Amino acid sequence: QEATFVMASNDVGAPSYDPIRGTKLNAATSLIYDRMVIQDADQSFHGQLATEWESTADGMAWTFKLRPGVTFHDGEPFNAATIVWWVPQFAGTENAFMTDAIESVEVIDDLTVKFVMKNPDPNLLSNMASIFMGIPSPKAYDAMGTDYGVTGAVGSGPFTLQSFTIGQETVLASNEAYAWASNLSENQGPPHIKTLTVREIPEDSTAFLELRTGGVDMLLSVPTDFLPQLEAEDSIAVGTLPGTGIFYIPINTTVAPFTDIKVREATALAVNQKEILDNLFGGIGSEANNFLISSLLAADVDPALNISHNPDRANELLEEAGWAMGSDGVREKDGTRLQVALWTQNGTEFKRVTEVVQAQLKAVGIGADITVFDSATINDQYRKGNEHQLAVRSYSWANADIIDWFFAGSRLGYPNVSMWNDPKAEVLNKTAMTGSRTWEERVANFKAYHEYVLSQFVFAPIYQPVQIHAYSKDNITLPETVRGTRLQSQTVVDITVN
Amino acid sequence: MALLSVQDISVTIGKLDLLDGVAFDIDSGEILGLVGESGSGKSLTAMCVMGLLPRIGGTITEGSIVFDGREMIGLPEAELRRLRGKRIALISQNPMTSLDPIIRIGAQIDQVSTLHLGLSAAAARDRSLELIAQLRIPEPAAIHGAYPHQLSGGMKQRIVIAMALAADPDLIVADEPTTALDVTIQAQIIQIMVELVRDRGLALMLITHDMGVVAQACDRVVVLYAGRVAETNTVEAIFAEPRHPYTRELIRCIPRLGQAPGSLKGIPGAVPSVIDYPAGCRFNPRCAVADDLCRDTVPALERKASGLAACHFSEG
Amino acid sequence: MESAAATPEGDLVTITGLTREFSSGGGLMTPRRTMRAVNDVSLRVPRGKVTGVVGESGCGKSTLARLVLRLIDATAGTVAFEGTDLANRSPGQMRKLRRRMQMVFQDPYSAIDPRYTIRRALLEPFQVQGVAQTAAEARAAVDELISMVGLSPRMVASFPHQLSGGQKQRVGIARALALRPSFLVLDEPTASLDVSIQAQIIDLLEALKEDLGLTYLFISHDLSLVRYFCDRVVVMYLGRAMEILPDATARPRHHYAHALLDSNFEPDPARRKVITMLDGEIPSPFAVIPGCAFADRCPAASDLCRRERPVLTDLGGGHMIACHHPRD
Amino acid sequence: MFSFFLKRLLLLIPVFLAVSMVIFMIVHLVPGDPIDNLVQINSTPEQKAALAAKYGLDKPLYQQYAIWLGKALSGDLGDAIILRRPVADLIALNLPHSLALGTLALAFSTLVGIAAGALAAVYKDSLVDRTTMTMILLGSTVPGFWLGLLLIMLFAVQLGWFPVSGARSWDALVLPVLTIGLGGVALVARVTRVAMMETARKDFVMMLHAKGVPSWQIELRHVLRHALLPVVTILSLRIGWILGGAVTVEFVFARPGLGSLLITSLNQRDYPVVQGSLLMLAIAVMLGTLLGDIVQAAMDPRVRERIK
Amino acid sequence: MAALDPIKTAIRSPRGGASAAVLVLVVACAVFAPLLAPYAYDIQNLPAANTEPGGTHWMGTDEFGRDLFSRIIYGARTSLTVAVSAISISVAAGLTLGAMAGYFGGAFDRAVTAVVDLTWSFPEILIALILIAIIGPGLQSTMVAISIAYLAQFTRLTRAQIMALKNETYVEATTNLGAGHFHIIFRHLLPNALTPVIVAGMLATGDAIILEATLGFFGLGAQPPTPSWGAMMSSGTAQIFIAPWIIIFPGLAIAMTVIAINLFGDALIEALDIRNRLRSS
Ligand SMILES: Nc1ncnc2c1ncn2[C@@H]1O[C@H](COP(=O)(O)OP(=O)(O)OP(=O)(O)O)[C@@H](O)[C@H]1O
Ligand SMILES: Nc1ncnc2c1ncn2[C@@H]1O[C@H](COP(=O)(O)OP(=O)(O)OP(=O)(O)O)[C@@H](O)[C@H]1O
Ligand SMILES: [Mg+2]
Ligand SMILES: [Mg+2]
Repeated sequence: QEATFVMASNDVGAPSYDPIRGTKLNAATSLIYDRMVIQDADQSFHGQLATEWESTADGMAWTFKLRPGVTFHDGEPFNAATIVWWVPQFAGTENAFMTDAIESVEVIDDLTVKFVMKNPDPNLLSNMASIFMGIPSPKAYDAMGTDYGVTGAVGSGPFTLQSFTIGQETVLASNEAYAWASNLSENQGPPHIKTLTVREIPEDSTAFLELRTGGVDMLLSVPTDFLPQLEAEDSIAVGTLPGTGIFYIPINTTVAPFTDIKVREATALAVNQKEILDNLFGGIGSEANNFLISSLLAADVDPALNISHNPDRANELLEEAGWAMGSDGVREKDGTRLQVALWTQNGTEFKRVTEVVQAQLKAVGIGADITVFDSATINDQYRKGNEHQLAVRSYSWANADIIDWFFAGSRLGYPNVSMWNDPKAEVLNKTAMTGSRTWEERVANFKAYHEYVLSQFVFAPIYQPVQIHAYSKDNITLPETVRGTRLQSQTVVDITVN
Repeated sequence: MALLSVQDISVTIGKLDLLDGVAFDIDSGEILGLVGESGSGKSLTAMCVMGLLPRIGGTITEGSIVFDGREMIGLPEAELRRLRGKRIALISQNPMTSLDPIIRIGAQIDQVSTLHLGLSAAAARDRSLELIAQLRIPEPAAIHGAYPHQLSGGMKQRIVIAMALAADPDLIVADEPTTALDVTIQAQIIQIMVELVRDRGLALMLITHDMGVVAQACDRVVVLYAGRVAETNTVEAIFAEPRHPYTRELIRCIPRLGQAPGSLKGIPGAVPSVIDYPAGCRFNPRCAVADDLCRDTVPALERKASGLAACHFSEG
Repeated sequence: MESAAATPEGDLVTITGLTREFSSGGGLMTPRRTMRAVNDVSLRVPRGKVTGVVGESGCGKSTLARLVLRLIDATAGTVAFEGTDLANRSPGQMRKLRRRMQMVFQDPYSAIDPRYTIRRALLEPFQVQGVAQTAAEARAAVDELISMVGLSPRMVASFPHQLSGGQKQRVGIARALALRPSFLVLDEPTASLDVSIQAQIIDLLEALKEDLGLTYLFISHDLSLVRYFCDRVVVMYLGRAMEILPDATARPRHHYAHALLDSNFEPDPARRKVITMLDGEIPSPFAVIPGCAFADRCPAASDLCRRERPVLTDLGGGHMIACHHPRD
Repeated sequence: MFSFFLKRLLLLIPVFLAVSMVIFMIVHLVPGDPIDNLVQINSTPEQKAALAAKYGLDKPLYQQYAIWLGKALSGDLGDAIILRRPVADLIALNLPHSLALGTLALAFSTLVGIAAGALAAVYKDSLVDRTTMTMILLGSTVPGFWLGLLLIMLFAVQLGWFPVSGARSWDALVLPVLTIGLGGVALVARVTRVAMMETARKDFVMMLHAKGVPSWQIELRHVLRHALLPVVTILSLRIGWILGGAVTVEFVFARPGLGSLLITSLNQRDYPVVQGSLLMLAIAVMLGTLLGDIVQAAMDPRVRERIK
Repeated sequence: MAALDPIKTAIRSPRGGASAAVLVLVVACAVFAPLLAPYAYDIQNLPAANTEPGGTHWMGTDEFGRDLFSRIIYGARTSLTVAVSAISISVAAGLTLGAMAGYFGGAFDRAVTAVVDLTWSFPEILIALILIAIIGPGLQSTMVAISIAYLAQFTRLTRAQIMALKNETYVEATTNLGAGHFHIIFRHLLPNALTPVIVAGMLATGDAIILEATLGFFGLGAQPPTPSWGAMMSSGTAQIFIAPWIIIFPGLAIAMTVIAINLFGDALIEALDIRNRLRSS
């Protein structure tokens, strides 16, 4: 009962399995750690280590009932004391924002905890479902110190960590004591796979060939390009999950010509989302018309504010802004050409989208020069603030607070690549981030914030991908439907080896 | 019958006709000098005799080379190999480069006797040590184990001679064996060689451009000029009454002790190069007595008194 | 010893105690070793005469030539040209002075830049010395030089590789003469040439000497050639002057000089002789020899020779010898 | 002779110092303040200062260098920033893979290259020569990433002889070794061929023929042996290539190795790792040339003489 | 002119002639790309993406429906420009450094030699990747990186040449005429050292084309939509299974050019008889 999976190529090189301090965690993390709650594709929450939860009406306190009988891989019990130890660990780490709103944790009884809030945070559950909220064994965590996650990792999840070779592979063994799967899984006991190797393969072609030759059993994530090949193979099955991210173009609002909102709007309208969807992604996934993935309620904005391809309007706007069409198809104004920098990062999908965008911009008279950076350099470059104009980027995040991350005035340069610092937006941001008491309120506030962001054309939406996984039908069997927002532990425990 | 008889051989390399009708004989116990200016074809002749001409891309187009009654031209390479080193040995021009620099001296001498005499390693070694001693090299055993770079030029040349003698050959071809050496060393080497050849009754073909060496060492002389034999005769005759104007001039060019200042005059003009050999006698442009006949007709190598000369004007 | 103080008026160049050391190694691969290529040589070069230097390969002849022309600097000792020490000349003065002293090299094949035509090579001296010439002057200069050495002016368009060795050596001589020097160092100018060509070149050099009133320092390893061509002969061995013969006919008294002369095969089959072979080899130039450098190979060597270095002493009439036991 | 190598080692010290200085400086040459590259997005100046102090970035450069070098010499290459473990451990993890891949690829290209070069030299200017050399040349014109994929498709996918990727078994080494090895074959073959042809022109080879030694013996025992000398020199200078040059191949075959460690950490701005692995490579390169010298000395008595 | 003779000789040999023809063709493509290419290199036609080679598109189309044949022709321009300019910079710098080190020797020489020896033994790809990390991506930086990566080679070669030439008799002869350093270096040493360095440069151009392709694999080098053979190959890897021609044709173009450069270089080396001098580094 052995199986080998390949993680997504952009998960390659994740340095540790430390959910508290880690900033990059790979897909195997969810197999080692359980979270309080997990989320299904429909954004609904399901208990994992918590069985029940409720918040007060003012949102200033949350009570969680913990699952009894849970033990960590090292035999330590999971209980209220664990949570009391766990939450403060985040302070001072890069992941601190996850628990920022929690003032303190109080023990009600051995299996009940209460979070006392600094301010209402309707997003707390969503945070609790994040992969960074996998709960480690306090004893192991304290004992290993900075080595934690590197030389060892102890959670309560369905698999125990056997070995971790960074950049290469992680070997996991089934946790035979496991009996606390969420209701997203059929198998409530230990996983069927007894030894699971999760490999890291940076080259997608290589990973595909591994699957084809049976060298591995499943690719947890496949670039859309490979879909035609995968579907052509009899022995390979392909599954998709709704996407968790968006491809978009942040527009640097502080650099001419994009200080002019008309030029920004024209740029956004020049992007032909359908063309990209159909031709680059074979129609898989969907057009993006605003900043949030469509499963989020805050994505449901006033249709008039959604941004979609409208070249006529784009041309009109540019004319209005004084940019007249030049002889070589690039517009001009006062002797300046409408030639802008278009940055992108290394990776087939990025480069492809960018090249098509370049052609689409050209169609309305905007010339763009592409520069391809590696993903580390590009962030350094954004930080400089005034060297970039347009860029093709993507994010993966299933929560509306991503708008805050990318557009808050406090994060100019990077991650606020749009360099957008608008007083009205700051007010809306504050309200959305800290001023909501309930989930509904939060949705409404974020929607308002989102709508304002859209109205200012500080970015151009492009595409909303889906998640694709592929596996060898001969070797393994997946459950009928794959539950959850991603292919994670709740599905893996159900996988059987043929 | 001469031990080696070279009969009218002509040699080409690529499109160049480098030798034209070269002929001479060598008997056992005889030292034959082959003289001529640089480029006259001395080394090529040696290559022909060694059967090594194909190695430098040359072919013998005419003539024959009879060694010990056997025609060498057309002999298969394997046969030639059995002759080479065993019955005909070579002493090359430059001792500095004639030895494999990364193999011990001894092994290089031993190689010949194991190969041709079928000696065991130990027997070959003994034989080599003996030869080294015969050549008056001190401490043969140490030299046997030394590498070429540890020896001086003169010693190396003696080692090359030892190598040539290792399989008891009948004919040794020595191509300018001393030009790379200092005068005092040169004298040693020539002397040693002459003694050895006389003692063993070998035939030696001694190639040189030094008329002094010829005068001191050779019995008979072949004078080459521009790929042809100008004259052959006994050494005494060559010096006393040269038949060919070139030989005459050549001897006149050697500075001698007590010669009057201002009396040394060269042969006017330059040695013609292969690509533009003149028609007729190849010496005609530099010859004081040349006439139209010399410019048109190639003089045949004819018997003139005790030797042969290729000149329209030399009287028989 | 010839001392600098005693320099007669007739000496163009006076060399005193000239020494040059070379070090090799001391890099990554080898230990540092020092040798004296020229060791305490004193010598006069009389005006209008040919002074010959002979010796076997590596005895320091070329090094001596370079030192005399200050192409390399001496470790010790002086070279005085027309009475002034060359070492005191500034680089600029030295460059000017080079017009007066030129050299003909041993190897005509590499003495001319293969990329230069003969014309360009012949004009280079003027160019280097900053002599301005019109096109016509340049042509005239080249024509004159080329005819002076007996070559056809048609040849000036050729590249060196199109010429024979003898022709190249003539070009080398023409080039050395371009700046009208008074002193010419000839470093084995015929060593790579055939005898028939060697004789031509020697003939030419003799003629030029007469016509232009040149002074020669003539270097060779061929004692019979040197004795034919030179007025005085210096015999060198391992960087030292062993004997100075005052005229070409003088009989060598030094054992080495004698052996050198004796090793020369006489071109006469009627006078065959058994050579008195020298034993042994030339010692390594790196070896430190306290006594006479020739002692190991000398038939007359005594303990004294090995212990104490004989100094060059005058036997009378300018015949000098560094030997404890000269031949009679 | 031993003292010679000791001396060689000592003489490498200044070179090593110069190189380590360059390597150290790389961090400061890369755009962006190293602290900015270290810190989290929303750090306060105090946090930055604390981090700078932790990594010693607040000290003057020469002090930083001295500290860094001092530690490096005692085997402490510091801790990786992103990868959060001792750089020495990371190198220890990757080096064996690089060594295995490198030595095997080296052995492959040496053996095949020498064989092919010798074949071409012996049959020089014949059809054998032309075909061999052109084929080898063809092999070296294919970029590594593409050659790797081609080999995977042929030997792993079509024939199924070897695993596609990974570093889990010995047979997984075959294709990467071939990929790198084939690239190196051309170099070795060319050097061998030319060196053999040059040696064949030497006087002593003619002398061997004159001694009546059979041709094959001359080619193999004498000519080839000489040709190996330049091959050794070239190869010893290639140690750097062998350990660090396999980047693309490591990516394609999803293998660990010093090259990809270096590039990944360079991309992640994980400077201690960059410095550590470069230093490692530099040391390997120096030891490689030293090793080359030793082999040269073993093969060539003239070299032995010079270094006595 | 005499300088052209070896080139003529090289062209006359069968392999030399064939490879010269290929090179002329490639250079012609680079120079006359706008005339030769049937389509513009950047006109996308997404619905026609990944079309197989055929009548309208001789080499098929790429993932954006751009004509591959036209891109190969324009790609010659980029690839050659990058390789040739990088190597030219490298050769020029190498000549200067090498000549100074070789002629003047001393501490400067030792320093140059140490650095050069060390960089020479590092893989070019690493040097280029590190340099690009330092100076940032883009075509220019790629060129600079490639040129620095190869600098050591030419410096070594020039230095070795100069060291050997320095001892030639004609140099001494010229010094003896009263010539200064400048005259010696520029009139005698460099002109004579040039040939092998230029031939080595030419051979390195082949390697530079491959290096550019490899940098393309890491997403560095020519920026889209500018076609370069290397970039085309690297973006083609993703299509390898459905549209292999996207990677095959540029691969062939690279292989053909590099082989031609090598064969012609070999023919030139033979014609110039400089094998030994090339080895001296
Ligand atoms: N492999 C070759 N290819 C073409 N020409 C050759 C070859 N070998 C020799 N020659 C030419 O043949 C002629 C005779 O050469 P050879 O070597 O026999 O002269 P040599 O008399 O030995 O001269 P030297 O005294 O210089 O050794 C020369 O003109 C030479 O250039
Ligand atoms: N630049 C140099 N560096 C080191 N050693 C040198 C140098 N020039 C000459 N020597 C050494 O000095 C000694 C004398 O050399 P020199 O060239 O003066 O001899 P030579 O008498 O001219 O010999 P040849 O007859 O061979 O030309 C030789 O041992 C030589 O190796
Ligand atoms: Mg010869
Ligand atoms: Mg000399």
